[in-house]
Amino acid sequence: MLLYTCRRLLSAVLTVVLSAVLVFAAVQLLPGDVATQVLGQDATPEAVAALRDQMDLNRPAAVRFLDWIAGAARGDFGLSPVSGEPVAHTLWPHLRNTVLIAVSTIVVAVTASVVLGVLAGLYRDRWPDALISTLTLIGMSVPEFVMATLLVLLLSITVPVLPAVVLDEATAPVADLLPAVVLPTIALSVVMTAYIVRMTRTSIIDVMAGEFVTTARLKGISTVRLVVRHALPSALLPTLNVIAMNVAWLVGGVAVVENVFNYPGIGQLMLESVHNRDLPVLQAIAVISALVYVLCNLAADLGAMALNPRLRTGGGSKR
Amino acid sequence: MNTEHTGPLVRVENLSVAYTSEGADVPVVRGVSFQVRAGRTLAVVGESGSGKSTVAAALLAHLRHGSRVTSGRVELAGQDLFGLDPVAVRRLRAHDVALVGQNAGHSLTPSMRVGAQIEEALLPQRLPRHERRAQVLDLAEKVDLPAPVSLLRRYPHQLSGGQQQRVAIAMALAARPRLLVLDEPTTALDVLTQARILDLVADLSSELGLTSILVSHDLGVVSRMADEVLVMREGAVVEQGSAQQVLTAPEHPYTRLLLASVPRLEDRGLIEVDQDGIRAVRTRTPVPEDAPEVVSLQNVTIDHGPTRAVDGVTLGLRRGEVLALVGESGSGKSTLAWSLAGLHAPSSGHMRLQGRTEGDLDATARRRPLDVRRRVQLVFQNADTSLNPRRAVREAIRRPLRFFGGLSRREADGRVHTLLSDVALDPALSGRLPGQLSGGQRQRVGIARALAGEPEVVVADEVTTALDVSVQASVLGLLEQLREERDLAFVFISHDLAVVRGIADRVAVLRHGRVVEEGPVEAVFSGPNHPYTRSLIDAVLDPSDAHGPEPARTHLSPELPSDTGDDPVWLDLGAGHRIRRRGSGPETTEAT
Amino acid sequence: MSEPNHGTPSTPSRTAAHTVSRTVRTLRRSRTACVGLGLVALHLAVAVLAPLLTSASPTANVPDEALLGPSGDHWLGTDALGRDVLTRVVYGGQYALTVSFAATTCAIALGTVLGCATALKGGRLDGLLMRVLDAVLAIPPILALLVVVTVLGAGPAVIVLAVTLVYTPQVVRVVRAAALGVAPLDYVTAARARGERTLSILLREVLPNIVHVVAVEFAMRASWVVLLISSLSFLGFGADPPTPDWGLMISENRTAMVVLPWATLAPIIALATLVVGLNLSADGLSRAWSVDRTEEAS
Amino acid sequence: SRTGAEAASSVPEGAATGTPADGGVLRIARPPASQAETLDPADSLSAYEYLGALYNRLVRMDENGETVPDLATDWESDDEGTKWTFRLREGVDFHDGTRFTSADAAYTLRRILDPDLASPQATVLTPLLSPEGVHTPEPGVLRVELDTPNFEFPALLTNYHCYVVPEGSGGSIGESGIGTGPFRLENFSPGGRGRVVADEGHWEGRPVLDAIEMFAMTDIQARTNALLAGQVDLLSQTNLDFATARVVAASDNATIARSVNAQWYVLPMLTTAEPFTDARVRRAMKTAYDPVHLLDVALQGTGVVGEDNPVPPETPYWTDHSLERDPERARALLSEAGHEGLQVDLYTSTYDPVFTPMALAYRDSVAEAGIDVRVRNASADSYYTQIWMQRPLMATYWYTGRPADQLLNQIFRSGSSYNETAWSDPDFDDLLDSARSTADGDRRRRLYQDAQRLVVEEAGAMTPMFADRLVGLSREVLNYHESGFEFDYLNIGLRP
Ligand SMILES: Nc1ncnc2c1ncn2[C@@H]1O[C@H](COP(=O)(O)OP(=O)(O)OP(=O)(O)O)[C@@H](O)[C@H]1O
Ligand SMILES: Nc1ncnc2c1ncn2[C@@H]1O[C@H](COP(=O)(O)OP(=O)(O)OP(=O)(O)O)[C@@H](O)[C@H]1O
Ligand SMILES: [Mg+2]
Ligand SMILES: [Mg+2]
Repeated sequence: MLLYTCRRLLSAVLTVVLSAVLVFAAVQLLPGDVATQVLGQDATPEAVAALRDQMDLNRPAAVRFLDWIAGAARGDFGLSPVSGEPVAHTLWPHLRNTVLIAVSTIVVAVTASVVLGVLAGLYRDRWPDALISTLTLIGMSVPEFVMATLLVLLLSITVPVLPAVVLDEATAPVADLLPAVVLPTIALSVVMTAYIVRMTRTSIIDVMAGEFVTTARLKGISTVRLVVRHALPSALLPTLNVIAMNVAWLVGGVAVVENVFNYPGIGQLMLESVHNRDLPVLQAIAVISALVYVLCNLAADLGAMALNPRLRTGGGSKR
Repeated sequence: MNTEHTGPLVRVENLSVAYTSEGADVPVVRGVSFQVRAGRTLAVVGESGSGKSTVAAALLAHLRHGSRVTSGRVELAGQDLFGLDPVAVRRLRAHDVALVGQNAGHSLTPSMRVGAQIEEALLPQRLPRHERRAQVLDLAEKVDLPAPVSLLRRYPHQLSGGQQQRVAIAMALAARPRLLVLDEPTTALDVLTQARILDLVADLSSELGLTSILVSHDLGVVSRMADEVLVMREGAVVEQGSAQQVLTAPEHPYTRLLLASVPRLEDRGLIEVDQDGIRAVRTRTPVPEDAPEVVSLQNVTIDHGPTRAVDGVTLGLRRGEVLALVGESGSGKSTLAWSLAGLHAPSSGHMRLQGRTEGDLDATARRRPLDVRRRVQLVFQNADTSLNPRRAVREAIRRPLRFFGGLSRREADGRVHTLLSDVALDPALSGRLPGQLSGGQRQRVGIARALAGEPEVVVADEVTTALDVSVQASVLGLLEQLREERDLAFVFISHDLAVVRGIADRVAVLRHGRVVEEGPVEAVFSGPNHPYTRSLIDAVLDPSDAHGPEPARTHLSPELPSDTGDDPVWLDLGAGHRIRRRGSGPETTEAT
Repeated sequence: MSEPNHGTPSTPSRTAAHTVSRTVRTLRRSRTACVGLGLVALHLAVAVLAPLLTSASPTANVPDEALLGPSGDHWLGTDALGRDVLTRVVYGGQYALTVSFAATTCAIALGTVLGCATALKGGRLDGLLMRVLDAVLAIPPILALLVVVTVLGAGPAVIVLAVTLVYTPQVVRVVRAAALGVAPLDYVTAARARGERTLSILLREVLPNIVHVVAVEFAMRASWVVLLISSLSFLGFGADPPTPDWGLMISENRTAMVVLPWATLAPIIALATLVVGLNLSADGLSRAWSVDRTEEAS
Repeated sequence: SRTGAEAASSVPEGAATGTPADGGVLRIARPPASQAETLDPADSLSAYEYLGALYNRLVRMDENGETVPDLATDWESDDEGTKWTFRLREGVDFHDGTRFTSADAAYTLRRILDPDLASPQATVLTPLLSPEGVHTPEPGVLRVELDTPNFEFPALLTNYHCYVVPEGSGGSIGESGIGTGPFRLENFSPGGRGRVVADEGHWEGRPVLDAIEMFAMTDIQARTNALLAGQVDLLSQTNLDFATARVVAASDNATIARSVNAQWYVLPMLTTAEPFTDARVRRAMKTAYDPVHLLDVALQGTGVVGEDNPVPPETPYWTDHSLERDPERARALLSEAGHEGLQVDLYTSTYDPVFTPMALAYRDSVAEAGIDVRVRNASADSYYTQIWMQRPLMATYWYTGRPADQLLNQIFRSGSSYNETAWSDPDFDDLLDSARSTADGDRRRRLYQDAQRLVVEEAGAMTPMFADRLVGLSREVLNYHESGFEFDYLNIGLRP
């Protein structure tokens, strides 16, 4: 058990490092020289050379990578050539803001989808199921940018109750950002809920048809108890991974939505950095996202362990 | 519930159940009627799919998703179960009827401690917590769970199959039901555990005065437990009556066929059953004295990572001989079979294929020469998974023909037809997919596929376990016939000793990966025996035995003769019959 | 001794044809699958027959007819450049379908080969490949896409490549899991005991038994690819104007949604129905093929 | 049905005027130029919207294109047009309290000329002026001695790079924003938000507003949504496309102010890149298209035809010279140059909503001459760094409101940093030189017109149209007057 956790952690670290290598390599392929980018069209060749030197661009990539990863491990992602500031200065506020959306989305989406999924599974093939399935199908089929645009039209312009865009900067206090979190959260939750609901529904149906649930039902216990104590832990097992995948998806999915709402999050920073060729920022974002992905999967595994005593107590299985 | 009810406790009248498929009703149970008086045990028997479980569940007012009652009623103490509202149904299940399912491993919630699951069944009685706990402990002791306090805190997967089944029984008893429904409560267990569980159920029933309905396809179990028997076929009742009468003087031909097909310990050969259910024992042709050895195993040890599955086994197999490997679950039978087939290399010892050309069997299949691979073939237990569901019968058999024999497609197709007739299948079936065949037919295809390579040795791992008795009898007959015609050597793995007695020439008993006894089938079954072998033989239930708490033993074994040999490990009784001495291995007895 | 014959159908001459006909039968019975496949087929038909369905050009600018509401000539009105909205929506399917079909096919094909191979080979190769794929999966797809598109410049071929790159690892995971489910089954064991080569086992035994997984994955994946490609177009990394692409149309016209609702709504509806169609097909297929034993085995 | 031309009338002509409330805060949404933008007026990355609020120039250009006083009250030159004397306004203080003198003006000019700063305005001024030529005979007088005569010199100082900064402030002006303008800087972050507040002691009197807040938003849709949702009052540097303008005009919150001929659109051909190195190809590209079609498609008639001449029609130096549209001639020219069936990529972006429609209309229009144009969409954020002056053919625009001399020198003269087509023609450069040094107004105009003819016939820029700028603003905003890059910061206000 402890051994398992250790091995799991080690492999997680390895994955992050490996994706860092991939990102670093890919980013080296981006066209357009950062130095010229920063200095502009009129830069003299000497100035460009000087800046390249200052940015360490003349050293071999492998050396730069090692330096960089060593720094990254300490939370130091180097200097952004575009703003001239440490990458961490821009990164953390944006990350914080995205976490704000992400956490509220996860809370809303996971609760909603588990409840709806269970309802749909329990009322299988009856009207609540049909309704929920139809809604989730629509949720899955409308791209998030459309959802976001429609929400703005509806809740900001037609009935102005919520802000259409965020005017604040990345460093604004959380309290100021809160009203602006609502619409992105709804837009993202709809999409995310749709996927999780379907998974939960299927797995609830599977589990409810299983022998142990039937046995429990035949003990004469109440439906709520049946679902919560007997069915849910097993039904949530396959759902956990879907949730983890979706959380990882959030990091990317959020880019489009943040763009629509002018929300100063990691997604917007990512788009901006791609355009500006702000490679250190891009690398930092990629590594952070990889970390989030790995952590999500780790959390899913731990969650699975909590739900499944077979994993928790180790061994004992009789094939 | 109305307690002053008189008359039979259970009354099922003209019950029909159907499920809807493609818009049409498919009947599962057709017009079943029966009654059970309080305190009695009714057994429902019949082949797989005959609707036994459906009837059993109906007694708890439960139907599978998609099915419904098309006619008739089910009454418990005068109350129509399918007329109850959901609250009353819950009360019924909480107080009056309880079910013990077939596979306790699947019927316990994996994420809850077993104690909590038993306790849950007590909830409707609204006892204070400490009293509930005390009762749970009480129940655990009643079902003979060892060290109940710590055991109740475990999760289902941390218990053995027998312990799981005991928990399930405790759970069913917790509600103090008037009716106990047991749906194949021992099918998934090995013989030894089965015997212990049946004893327990019988004791508890008489102690608590329970009425029970026992579903089983094992007539031995039925004869052991039931007062009355109900025989079902394709959803309808074909015969019903007292256990004594149905099991000893069956009226309906189907019941007779069913009974006759059950292999018995005292049969000295395979049985043949005709249309009317008259059984005849086929005389075995003995293996010639000078039959050459085809396979020899020397001190074979096989590990699965840290677990040692087979531990220093030495065995020999002669041409035309059937060597049976028996032993309880996990004793290493399959592991040995897989190594012989080249799927898992042994960690030490030698396995050799003898005959015209010799070959080492220590290597895995891909390293063996083609000829050696061809001469050893495997037949699988589960006919469901042993055939590729997307390839027709013809393709399944043609592949080894072309692979080993290098035949052209045309030639191979011709051979496929011969092989199908050899295993008594209509060659017209060659275009079918496995899903369109019955279990017995599929098993025959599996055998035909193994024969395609023209093997000398066939390793058959529990090939009849999953089949109904009548089908099992016919498949066994086929194996016997093939052995005679082709002079094949068989390694026959089974945990059913009655089957082994019928088909095998020699028996090797495995325990914890070691051979504890080995010898000619007659010698082993008549004793004297290793105590472990003895317990296996004693646990076999016979349908013709009279019903009673203690099964009658017609052949009590003589005690082990006193130690005369000079081999410190083996006690040699002559004629190849040898028994491992006590104390020379880990002889701990397992709690179930 | 004969065995009970469970009323099996008459022997079909060709199993493959039989499988197909059985699938068709199952699908026809499932309303979900019918609606889904119907929608996809409708989109295909409209895209292929676009030139016959409308005589207008999807790209010609007619300034005199800009910003018109729905009328007899222009059922869904015109956009700011005077192009007929309906015509553009009708032609829009061509881009969406070809690019996403190509991208999905590449991802699925590559993913299936890798997934099966790694599942069967196992061992160190499997460990290494899964680790690398995990690392690729850990990078947010949108970031990977943006990087590829900026490196190579936008264009249908680049988008196909980028989507393949991003989705292959996920396909590998799914296919590998399915193949791992098949690998321990006895018929695969039988093939191994015969000493068959891995490729032969893969093609004969494993692949035929996971085609349904692959097919469902294809439909599912295709719906995501359609959405992803529209997102890319929306962000300005997709089709170049004046290509009639739905994502691009939405992005071009969304500002004017209040005065010209159809110019935005029509591509949204087209996009959504295609995705719904693909999703329903995936559902229907998975239900039709989820080896439902009660029906298959007698 | 209504045609596009008719529909044009559905957009209001100008902003509402009236007596505004005292005070109030105006919120502006602006595109973030870059993370590197600064408040230094001389810099190439200056944040335009802030400049007019924070600074003054010596002279500025009024709505009729005339040069009028700002910090200089009057000015004169000698007969040769080389020695210019500016008399400066008295009693003007910078926001930090220091007094404005000729030393500050001289510092500003010398700074622009500093090659290290690489100010875009340097390329306009350096040919005629060196730092040594700037003199401060007394605090209220600035004297400038030009190297070559130029009778248009004051007009060149109306450019937004010529805002006056305090002496010696070069190192800090990018962040401090200290000037003499109507507003003082409160805070500013590059590519982010900022705020300026009314300067109570402003020499022209206190502005109407209390403060102006600026918010950066990349996405044009986001800016529009913010306006429609009432989160901002004005969209700066945002020319709305016609459809969006209608949406805005139709909303309860917002409306449109139309600024006539405020910008011209260009399809610059890079004359150093194949195939545009060949003058015949450039000529073919120009004769092949019909500007009227572009105007109709891209602007729905809210502008006038450009005829490949960027000097706005009806301004003092304008000439009506134009090329005849002739696809057959274009085809002939192309085959002469060996480029029959020419295929070119034309880059556009969503940076400005008119780019793509213009590109598409151009594509339509030249198809008849056998030219195959592929419109390629590039990202808005990096459009001006990756595409402009890099790709052979693209779409862009310029703000009007610059004097003809500045315009022609800055955009078409050999070697100028804003010469987006990299066109180099000694005859053209000579014409400009002689025009500048010509005292006689009529003669000077003729010389400038000759230069325009060369631009029309030979240069790489296709200028299909001048557009009215459709500015989105809140219905609450009063007295929005716009010219060139800036609007009237002093009088703009909110409805009482
Ligand atoms: N949804 C369904 N509802 C009810 N019956 C079904 C359904 N699907 C299939 N059946 C069929 O009902 C029949 C009766 O099943 P049942 O489980 O009662 O048989 P059984 O006698 O208990 O068999 P076994 O010995 O294998 O347990 C079977 O043929 C089964 O395939
Ligand atoms: N793949 C495996 N990995 C690890 N241990 C295994 C594996 N297969 C079998 N074992 C272990 O090896 C031992 C022998 O197993 P084997 O399957 O040979 O028993 P068996 O006699 O065939 O039992 P059964 O009657 O249940 O089929 C058991 O303890 C089992 O848990
Ligand atoms: Mg059953
Ligand atoms: Mg076994």
